[in-house]
Amino acid sequence: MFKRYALWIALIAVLSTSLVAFAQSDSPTFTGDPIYIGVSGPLTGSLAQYGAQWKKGFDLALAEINGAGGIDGRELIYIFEDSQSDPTQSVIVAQQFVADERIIVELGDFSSTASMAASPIYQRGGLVQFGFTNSHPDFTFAGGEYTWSTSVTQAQASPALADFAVTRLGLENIAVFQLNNDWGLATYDYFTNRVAELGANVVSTQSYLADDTDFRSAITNIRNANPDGIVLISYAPDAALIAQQIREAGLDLPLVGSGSLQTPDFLTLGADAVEGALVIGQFLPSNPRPDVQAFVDAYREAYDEETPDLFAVIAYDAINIIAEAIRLGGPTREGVLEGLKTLQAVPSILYGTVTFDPENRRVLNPEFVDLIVDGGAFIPFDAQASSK
Amino acid sequence: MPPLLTIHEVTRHFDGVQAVDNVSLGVKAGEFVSVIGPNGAGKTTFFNLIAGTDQPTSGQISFDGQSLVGLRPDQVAALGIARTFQNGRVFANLSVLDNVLIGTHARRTSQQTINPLGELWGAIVTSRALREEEARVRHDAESIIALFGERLTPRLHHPASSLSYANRRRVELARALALHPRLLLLDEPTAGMNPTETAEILEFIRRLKDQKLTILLIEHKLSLVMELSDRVIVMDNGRKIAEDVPHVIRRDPYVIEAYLGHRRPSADSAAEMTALDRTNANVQARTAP
Amino acid sequence: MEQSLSIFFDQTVNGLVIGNIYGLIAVGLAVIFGVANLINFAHGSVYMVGAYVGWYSIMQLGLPLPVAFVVVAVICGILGILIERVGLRPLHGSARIAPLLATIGISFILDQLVQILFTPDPQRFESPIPAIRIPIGTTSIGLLDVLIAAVAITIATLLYVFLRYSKLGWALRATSQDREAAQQMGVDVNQVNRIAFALAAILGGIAGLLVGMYFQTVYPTMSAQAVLKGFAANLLGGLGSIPGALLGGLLLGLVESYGVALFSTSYRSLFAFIIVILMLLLRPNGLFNPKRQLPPEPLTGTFIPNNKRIHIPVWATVLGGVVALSLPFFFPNPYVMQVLTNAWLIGMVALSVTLVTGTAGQISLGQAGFLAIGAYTASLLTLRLQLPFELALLCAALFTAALGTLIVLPAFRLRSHYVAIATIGISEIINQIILNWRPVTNGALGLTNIPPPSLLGHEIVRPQEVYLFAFALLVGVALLQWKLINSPLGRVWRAVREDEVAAQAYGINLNYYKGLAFAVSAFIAGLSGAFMAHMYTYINYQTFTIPLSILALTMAILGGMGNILGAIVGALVLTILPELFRDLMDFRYLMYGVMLVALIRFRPQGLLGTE
Amino acid sequence: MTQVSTNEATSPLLQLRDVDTYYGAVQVHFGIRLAVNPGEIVCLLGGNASGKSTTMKVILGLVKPRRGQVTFDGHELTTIATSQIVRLGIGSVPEARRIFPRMTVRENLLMGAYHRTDQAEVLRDYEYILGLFPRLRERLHQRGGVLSGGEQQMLAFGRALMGRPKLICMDEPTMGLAPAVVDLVLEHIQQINRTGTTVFMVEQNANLALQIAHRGYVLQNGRIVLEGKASDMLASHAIQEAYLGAGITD
Repeated sequence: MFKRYALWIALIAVLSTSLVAFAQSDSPTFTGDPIYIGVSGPLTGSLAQYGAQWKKGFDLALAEINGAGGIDGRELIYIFEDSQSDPTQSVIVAQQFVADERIIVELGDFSSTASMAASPIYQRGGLVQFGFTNSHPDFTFAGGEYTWSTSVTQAQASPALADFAVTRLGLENIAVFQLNNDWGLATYDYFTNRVAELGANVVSTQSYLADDTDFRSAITNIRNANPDGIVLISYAPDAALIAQQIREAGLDLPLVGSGSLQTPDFLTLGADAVEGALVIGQFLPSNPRPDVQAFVDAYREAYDEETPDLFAVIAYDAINIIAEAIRLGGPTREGVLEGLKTLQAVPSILYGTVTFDPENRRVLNPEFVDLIVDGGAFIPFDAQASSK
Repeated sequence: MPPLLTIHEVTRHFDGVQAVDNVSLGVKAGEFVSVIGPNGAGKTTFFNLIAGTDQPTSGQISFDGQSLVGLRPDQVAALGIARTFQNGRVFANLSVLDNVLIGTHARRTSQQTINPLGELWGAIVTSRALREEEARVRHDAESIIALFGERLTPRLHHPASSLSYANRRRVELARALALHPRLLLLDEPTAGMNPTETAEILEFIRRLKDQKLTILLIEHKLSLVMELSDRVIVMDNGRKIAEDVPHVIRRDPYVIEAYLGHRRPSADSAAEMTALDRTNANVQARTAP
Repeated sequence: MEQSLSIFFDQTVNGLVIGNIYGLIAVGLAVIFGVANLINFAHGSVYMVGAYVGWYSIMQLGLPLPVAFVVVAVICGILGILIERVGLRPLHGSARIAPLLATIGISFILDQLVQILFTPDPQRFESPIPAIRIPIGTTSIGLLDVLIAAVAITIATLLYVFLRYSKLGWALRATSQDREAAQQMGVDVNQVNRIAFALAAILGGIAGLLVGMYFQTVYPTMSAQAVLKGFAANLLGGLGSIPGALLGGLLLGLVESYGVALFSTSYRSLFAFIIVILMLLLRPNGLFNPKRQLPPEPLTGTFIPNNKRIHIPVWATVLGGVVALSLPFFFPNPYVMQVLTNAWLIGMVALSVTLVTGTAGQISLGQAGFLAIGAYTASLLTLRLQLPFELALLCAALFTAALGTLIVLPAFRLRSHYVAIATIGISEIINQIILNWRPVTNGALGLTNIPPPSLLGHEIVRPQEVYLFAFALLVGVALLQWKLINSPLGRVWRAVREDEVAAQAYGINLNYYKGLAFAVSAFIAGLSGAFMAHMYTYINYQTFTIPLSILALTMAILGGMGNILGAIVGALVLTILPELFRDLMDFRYLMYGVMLVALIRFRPQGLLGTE
Repeated sequence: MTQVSTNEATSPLLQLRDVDTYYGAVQVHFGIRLAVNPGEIVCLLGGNASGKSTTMKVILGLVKPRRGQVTFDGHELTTIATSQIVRLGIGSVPEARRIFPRMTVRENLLMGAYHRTDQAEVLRDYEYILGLFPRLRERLHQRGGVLSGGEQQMLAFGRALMGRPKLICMDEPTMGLAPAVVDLVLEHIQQINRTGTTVFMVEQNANLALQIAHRGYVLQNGRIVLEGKASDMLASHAIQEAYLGAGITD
């Protein structure tokens, strides 16, 4: 494991260039200057793991696009600036990108704090900020017409989570673990509203902070509330910790998690404790759709048999959507904006196809899929239910 | 005339140790009183109690009719009580002048009336009154420093950390005087000084005494004590064991036993003198013209 | 009744289990603090390295647990010795704050190295301890819980016995009390320091290993929270006290556990830090230290004189100012503008630190809290009351000054390192309140659509304009501060810094003047925070966090404590350096750490010297 | 200048030859030469800032001279660390005593024997020293910091003796002490000396020091300006006037 990662990380710069070189060797040489995408995201600091996942998705998508001749004979490349997802740095990166005439679109940042601090700069600079992990309900409004996102909002995802828990699983008294950040809070609000609509109860809410690691006391609280199921509005590493500690406490209740848990980390970190956990997912590696299978195979081949997670998928999709927007509107800043406005049903691994809602510049009608962890992998809930 | 400083049955315990045990004392305005006693007798604790650095376990201390018990050191200082410290506590990275200027802090007139915002405002937008006050205290501080002549004047702007030990003690003394104290507490002002320097300080303190400054002195060098004091109190083990005029104290067998010890059994001829007379002689030899 | 009793019992068990872990971390911090009188910020990183070494030994190399313990002890021990060699020994004789900065730099380096070697991803760490659980009440404790408790108690006992009864232990204590005197007893103080650091690092590493197993996960940033809790445990028990650290850890665990039971997990840290602050108010020396006594009169001690300042001539300062002022007219590159704008804004924070820490002598690691107060106040004033920006900015700064001073009041009774840790706690409390006070602060969602800065109705959004506005604020604040520290008030602050006892004996009301220093400092920080909020247009509880406080202190130290120009230069250097290293990608912060350690090594008094 | 011949048959136990010491750019010592013979009490006199304490630090290796040699019992000291110098048999009573404030009296004393390995002998010396200073026995388990000045001085003294030094270096042993205690300390110094320990002391108070010393040196502005027999120095009015009185300033 160490060897693998060390290799990847130490040679990550070499990797991207060598991919390009490889592509160049057996495909037509590019005719014009490259087209540049700016990426602002965490490569160091506490969120660095997400930046690393992004890169994998980007690199795969770009290898395919450039392997097929790029966009109108021009190579598509990205410049990734490390912001640590810290607002003081994301604004610097934003100014840098806005000032850099070559860059025609920006991807990121990761956290709302960093992304939304930079939004006004992109808006004023006339550069599209394409935030593909920003679920903050206000994200696409913090900047304005230049702010776009393929991330589902809680308004879309949370009711689905509630439907899954209450309608499908029949839970009546629900205990909730809620990560206390912007995403967790918004998810929680939409979730509880929907739960109330469906006639079930939230009997205990344990909100926690991102760096909390000990949940024993909270679990004691939950036990005393006598729920019939526990919903995790969490990120994968903390959800894995919570699951472990729930199991250690001998609490044998169904665990239902938000889409954020659909990552390999949740499975590896949680191991036995997350067996049987239910997740309202967006992406299923085993989805029989040919494009999904092709993507998963290519990803596994490129990255040492690793299964892509949501962050890699959404990064991969982001590049493809941007490429399509450039094809439609032309390789300029205004062109990207125009392209995003006009594009229809662009193929997407995550959503099948993507069309934007002109009102909020987010994906129209995203689909969700009910998953269960079975044998250390996510499988569709239906499949598991039918096999029993 | 009622005493300026009245100490009534003051006691201070530390972890069961009676550092100061039921001590009473009155000091009249203009009087020079010395406190002697072996190390550990409780003299410095006694000073700390007066200065507010420490609080008595029981007993009363009052200064000019006002009780000092419960007051913070800065409040005590504001009443006009200045002190020096046993080992010299100067502000190491402040210049000699600034050290002495801090001594004027307690009596800056504009200080009492203004609020925090006023003080900040005054620091930023220096008013004429403030400028004049600063000039006045600066002049005052410089003239106090000038009392030490060539020892300090050339070093006015040197940081105190660059001074010799003896000079730090002088700075401390100057700082105390800058408070224009009504009562001056001196804790071993000549510790670590050689006979010449000691003689200088003796002269200096004598001048203060002549100006009718009320002084309470802790000192080991008995010649100094005997020469200056109107009254001497002797402390041992936290208690006051004697109080009288100097020439009675120096003959008090109890005092000699507790404080001065026995004659030193030595072949050395100089040691044939009593310890008291010897130290006395030393200083007198130096001060003789 | 019966149920609440059983809940109480369960939460007690929970608290003791986590408290043990806090205690273990705190003990390592206590050793270093006791011997070297240093808050070792690298301790958390050593703890994290210990966790990774343990993980690698067990999960990758398949070594048995006892062997893993030995491997962790050896590697972390060596690491400790290295830290002493690089971060402490060369800095002997320089200001006491210098080694603190060095440990911050070392911690950067270690965190970054681990991240480069093992990726930022969390790694699964399966505990080789059988998952046997002993039911207690309705909860249960695992074999690992018992092991952790046993290790913690054994280590603390061994350490106590070692320090009290062994010759080397005596040497450690003697060195901590009087280094030079210890030398004269024949103690090789370098060796003693080496041993202390090795010991502390071994403890930290083992704590990391145990915690890694306990949570079955290791990740490069696991240290931050652990160290914070370690500090809190130390404060509760009394800095430098080993049994105190362990008991403080247990107590903290219990307090948190009961807090979670009564309120919510989200209030956990808030509850814990409020207890710490209360404790500081009531028993400033910690729970288990004897009552505070008058410190003995310092003997004719050796002063550490401030180092020689580099005098920047006035014309050079003015020239620099003119260049900075004219830059947007000749070179209006938005990227450069933004970098420098950040430098000016963080420079203001550095100024606020250098005032309270350099001039008035109160080490503050809580400036982020002031920034947050300023930012939220200004934003709420413009968003909710539609106040014009200029007015909101001023009101926010004033409000920060008032509120900030009020909440750091408990720290005034404390001295040096206690103040530093208390201010961290206070800034943590501010963040927790912002997070949890949803009706006002909008909780975790933060405040959006904050209007951009404006001047007389004109929106300041172009990078050059923002730059000029920020620069004007910085210059204004710097001039203000310059006036202050050269006034009689500045003299009083310096006297408080030099010797509180003597200052007080000359009529200086310590609380009042410390309060004034913090008020001015909070005013400046609040101003900067308010401006940043409007520049970002979005803020939440994570916008201003402890790393920002550390960064600002770092800038102040780097520039030279108390030195106004120094703080600005420090801010410039530390803002520009990471930008210069951008091309290094993952190695960026590694280089930053290396530069920091090198700078402090070769110029511990700061670039421009202490004022 | 009065020079008193100090040629003795025995070779000196401690010898400083042409020592120049600097603090940064400031020169503190200018060619210091002095010697302490076995069994002697030698005092180094001088005013504040004359370089006395620095001389002590040079001997103990706390400050390294830029030029010159310091030899003790045949060993060159300028190249070795303080901890090694102490092991060669130099005990020290530092200026302002410098006892360990948060260690008990007992621990302080035993710290003095830190470098010794002869445990049984250490315990014997311990008893002997407690006999010498009965006051310390009463306070064995109190922390050093709470002792009075005189007690701290005794403790520092006892601590130095615990190392069984051949040479004991004392920096201002009488400073800040009550007269009775000063007497006691001087008596102790003589007593220790009679049992064979060589004493090198730095003192402000010339008259006191010369009363018990065999020989003396006067240091002024970093230079040895005078050396001689203690009794001669004490007797010579001229010397008193010139060097022990007004001549010494900072």
